[in-house]
Amino acid sequence: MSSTAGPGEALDNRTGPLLDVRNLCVRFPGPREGRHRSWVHAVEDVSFTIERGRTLGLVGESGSGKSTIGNALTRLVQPTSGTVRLDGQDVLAARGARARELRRRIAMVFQDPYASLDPRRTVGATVREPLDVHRMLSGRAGRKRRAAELLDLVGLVPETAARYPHELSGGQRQRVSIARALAADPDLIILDESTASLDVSVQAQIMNLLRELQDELGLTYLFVSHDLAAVEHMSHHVVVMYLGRRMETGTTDHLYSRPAHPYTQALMSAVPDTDPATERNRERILLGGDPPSPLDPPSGCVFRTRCPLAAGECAEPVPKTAVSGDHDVWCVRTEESLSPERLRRFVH
Amino acid sequence: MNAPGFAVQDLTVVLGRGRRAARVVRGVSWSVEAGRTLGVVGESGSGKSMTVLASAGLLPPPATVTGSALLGGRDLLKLSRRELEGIRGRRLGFVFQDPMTSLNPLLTVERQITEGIEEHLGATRRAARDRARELLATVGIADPDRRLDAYPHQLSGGMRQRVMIAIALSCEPDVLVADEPTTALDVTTQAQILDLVRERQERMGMAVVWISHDLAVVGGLADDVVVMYGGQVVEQAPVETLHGAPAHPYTRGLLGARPVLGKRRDRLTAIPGTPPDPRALPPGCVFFDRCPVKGDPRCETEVPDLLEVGRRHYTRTFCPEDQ
Amino acid sequence: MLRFTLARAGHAAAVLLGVTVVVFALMHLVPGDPVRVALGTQYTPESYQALRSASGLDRPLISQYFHYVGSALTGDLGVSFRTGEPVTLVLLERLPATLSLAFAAMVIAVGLAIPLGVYAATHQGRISDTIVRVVSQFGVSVPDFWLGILFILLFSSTLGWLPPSGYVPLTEDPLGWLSRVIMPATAVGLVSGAIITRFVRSAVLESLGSEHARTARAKGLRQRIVRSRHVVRNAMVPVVTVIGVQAAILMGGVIVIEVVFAWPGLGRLTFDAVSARDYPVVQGAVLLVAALFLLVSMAVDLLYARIDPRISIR
Amino acid sequence: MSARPFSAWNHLLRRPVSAAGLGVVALLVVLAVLGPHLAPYGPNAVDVTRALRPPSTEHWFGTDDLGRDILSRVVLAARISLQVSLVSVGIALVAGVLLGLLAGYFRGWADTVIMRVVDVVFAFPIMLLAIAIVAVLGPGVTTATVAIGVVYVPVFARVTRASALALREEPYVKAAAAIGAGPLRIIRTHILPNVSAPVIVQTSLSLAFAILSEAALSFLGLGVQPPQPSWGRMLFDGKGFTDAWWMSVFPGLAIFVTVLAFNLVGDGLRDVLDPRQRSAMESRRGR
Repeated sequence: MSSTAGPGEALDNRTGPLLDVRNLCVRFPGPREGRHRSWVHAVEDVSFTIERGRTLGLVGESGSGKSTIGNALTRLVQPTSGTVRLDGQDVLAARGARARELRRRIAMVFQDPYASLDPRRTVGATVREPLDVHRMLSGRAGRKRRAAELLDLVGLVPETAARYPHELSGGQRQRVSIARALAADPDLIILDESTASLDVSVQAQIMNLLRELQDELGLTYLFVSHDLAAVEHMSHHVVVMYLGRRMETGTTDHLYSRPAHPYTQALMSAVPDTDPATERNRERILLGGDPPSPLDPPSGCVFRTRCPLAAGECAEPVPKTAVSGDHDVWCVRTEESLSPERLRRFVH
Repeated sequence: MNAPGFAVQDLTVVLGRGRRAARVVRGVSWSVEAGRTLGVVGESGSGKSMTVLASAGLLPPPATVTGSALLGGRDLLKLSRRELEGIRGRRLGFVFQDPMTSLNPLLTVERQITEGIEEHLGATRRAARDRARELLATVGIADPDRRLDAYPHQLSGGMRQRVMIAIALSCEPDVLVADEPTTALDVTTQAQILDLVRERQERMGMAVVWISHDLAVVGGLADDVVVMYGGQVVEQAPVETLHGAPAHPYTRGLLGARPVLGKRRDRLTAIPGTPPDPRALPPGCVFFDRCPVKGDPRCETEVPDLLEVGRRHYTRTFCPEDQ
Repeated sequence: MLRFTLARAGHAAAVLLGVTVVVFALMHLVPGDPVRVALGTQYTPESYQALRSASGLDRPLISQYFHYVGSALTGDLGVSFRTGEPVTLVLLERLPATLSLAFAAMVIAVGLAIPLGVYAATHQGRISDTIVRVVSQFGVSVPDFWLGILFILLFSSTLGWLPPSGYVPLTEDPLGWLSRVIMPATAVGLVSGAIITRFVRSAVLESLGSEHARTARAKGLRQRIVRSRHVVRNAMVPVVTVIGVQAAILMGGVIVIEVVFAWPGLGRLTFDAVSARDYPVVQGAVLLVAALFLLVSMAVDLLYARIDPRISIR
Repeated sequence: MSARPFSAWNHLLRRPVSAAGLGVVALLVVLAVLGPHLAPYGPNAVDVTRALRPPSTEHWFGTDDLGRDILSRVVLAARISLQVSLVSVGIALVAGVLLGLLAGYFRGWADTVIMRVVDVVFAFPIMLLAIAIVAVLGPGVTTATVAIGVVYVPVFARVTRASALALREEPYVKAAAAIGAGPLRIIRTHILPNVSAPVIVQTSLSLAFAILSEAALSFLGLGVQPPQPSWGRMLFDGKGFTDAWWMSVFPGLAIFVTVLAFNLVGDGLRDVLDPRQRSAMESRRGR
């Protein structure tokens, strides 16, 4: 297996999606109650695909399971069930050299730029690590040259290679993380809240950089974030998650302009508008209370305990309903929520 | 000016001494009247929180604070420690960023609310408990009787922040200082907290100082906004003016840097570079090396004054945007 | 809380079982034949056989272990090679002396450490803080038995204020006990106290800088209340653990100090038994001290859970 | 801030107290190596006619009951003290770090077993266990070394395990795992360099405790055997001679100064290397 994916390689797979996740479930052992062991349902029956060169946004609040999905794809956590296919190859079942090759093709950028770089290694060593692990580019000189190239690609001067993380600012560190993720020529990059802990002005730099890199290198992103506006800015497709389940999926344009799930609507109405005038005058949907415990999720729709539209039928299993071609929602009350006078509340 | 407002004048804070001295706040002035909300916006290291913490004497010792902080006609910086203790909690209530670490993990919710009430209002333990129960109900905590006996770790993040607000409002202060109170919370919880503070302010009529890194959060809440950068106020204006006609290149940069829901753009207007080190500030405008305008030869060498460019609109730049 | 207590007691019991294995194994690691060694010059085939079967050493190892644990549970720890007395009786006879010394030392240690540590932390950077830091650094480094010897040189030999050694039971002559316990207890207590002082100081410093302490100040509480209710109280959570650990180190110090002051406790007993190769006594003493220590650390954990509401939840 | 993050030496030498500690340690090493050439008298040069002489220009530290020069004996005892503590801490270091890594990084049953054993060993007062081990194996330098080493293994195991556990959850370790780095590579490049700071600190502090333990064992007659000079045994010998204070004061002072020096170095290292303080510093800078 060649280490750099040439344009002619794997052409037969180019027709299908790059990443195909089906029925992914991740459960963690929870506290033991006597003999009965409870389980944290972190991710329940989640499926999605990402087309080559596109970005899928995974949006949700804390406890929604969005980060767990990223960790499952890089095999930092072991999924309980489900399949993950990259270019048609089963990622979770792969062993040995094949597994390593698949790992090379899925890279990840973490949230905290202060903690995700080893404080004792130079920037150069950090960026070269994927090359070392995957034994790419024989020879020290070659790897060093590649590291310099990568640093240049993310907008850092080559001299940065000799510096230590603590000498860099948060934005610079996050650029180093991105350079590391790019090092082994991955197909898919998981961006796990990668801009969340940066200052606003630096966030914009990083988001611009990520979009430029995508255009230049044809990268595919899984953009995991709690920030609805950032997800809208970055993504072609969006999955809205709550308590480990999908609530709504669709193309970004369609989903953001016609949110069908009451949770999505509440989420969007909670984002403060930058324009003070509209912000003051619009009505918002305020959710009461807190999300239920993932140890003991409600039956049927997990959102029903906080949903303004909840009815008796919501306790039954929720079928997927198509809003339009590429836009699905998991809600039986969606007709209700699509009614025009409800929509007016947050479309401005 | 209304009497029970809060104002800082020419406040300067220096942390540490000698060569490592960091001038984190440099000559900051602003004021807020009763019933009004002042938003203080800036990125990390801009000195936005330091200004208020320093005026209330809440910074650890190796800090030198000069200028004045006026509350009810008294300069807080001139008060003795004992006098200041009588003001904090009584006339000046605080809510901090992380409700998990800001509450004492070893004490019940009840004790953490009642101790301030007993201290300032001389209430008995029982009266204070009744008041605490009432307060929990007003900050939207269901089943207040049960929650009084809870410990912080038994509550969710949103509920903890409600408890913090209950503590801050327990003695009906003239001023509520909220230091990034929603940054650690989810967006739906943030909406709940914003709503709660708005509602409480309408009922109680206190002045609110809301410190945040997020212009959008402040936009919906504040009457006036102060934008801070590198320890200085770079722009100050009524909220509509600031969003509608920002004059300082930094403010414009901040507004352009955030993606806005429903308004997709291909590129965000990023501000290049990073904020300045408060131990090594540039001689001229603090924003100079990141500024896309640099439209005046004085930018690099002189610190611009805070000038009035419109009605109640001030900015610290040599090249304000044409209105 | 009850569940926590039970879980903690279960853990202690499991560890104690492990302790019996170690203690039992120690005895059987003795190079050569312990009985033969113990008999020394009094060796005859008859006396050898008698002592061997009396100690149960002629049975298989596993059965010996179960027998050992079974007997220990009923309070039977064998007989002393040297005197033929039941080990349990010998130990019980020495226990009060050791306990009273250890207790006095602990009182001195904690009684000094908490006020000094809190004072130093709340006066950080001042001259008084520096003095406390220097003195506690010295205290951590001084060998306690040397300190004991210096005390004897100064207060007994030179000044003649205190008796250099000996023991009177507390119950018989409290003043006599006090005059004799004060030097050994101070020698051990100062060292432990120094360690605890340093820990208290850093715990209080951390607590002073914590965000919840800032909240307490922001509430306008008086400095005294902020310190007592929010700073020191929270700092005590980790301090309690350290005091528990110190109890063990202090027990070690007590053993040696008992030799210095001819204090007839478990330490002195162990020392004599080791010199005389009286293994059952050594074994018994080690087991007893370990059991005592487990009891102390269990008490500490329960205390910990009482102070910190987050613990009992787990 | 310096260019390299861990130029611990420079930081340490810039602190007067730590530098003094390092100076004393260096002096001790010199004494240990060159002791026989520096000591004015032989360690066992018995001369009963000169017994129990107080300190003088001839015998700076005085003489003992056999007329031996105390200064010479104190100097010559440095070697054995350092030797016992270095070797025993070395044993504890290697075994403890290995066990700690095994327990902390791989978790699972290895962790359970190792930590249960550690709990059991921690149930004994350290000194008591050392005494018991020596009692069983017979007194002497080797057994004392082994005994002290064994009782300190759990200390290192705990420190290493705690760090390894924390490091496992560090995003940069997860990042390495996400790249596809195997456990051995992660341990070599990320875990070991980062556990080294607390382990180095623990080593220095343990050396101090080992000196104390050796002195206590020798005091009880279980460590270094006469006639070889050792600080602990000299204290025991001097105990009965209440008029000859110098017999007790100088050997004790030697122990005290040595222990103090290692403690000062250890504290200095903790301040310079301690990851908790460093990360606290960084998080302050971060937000």
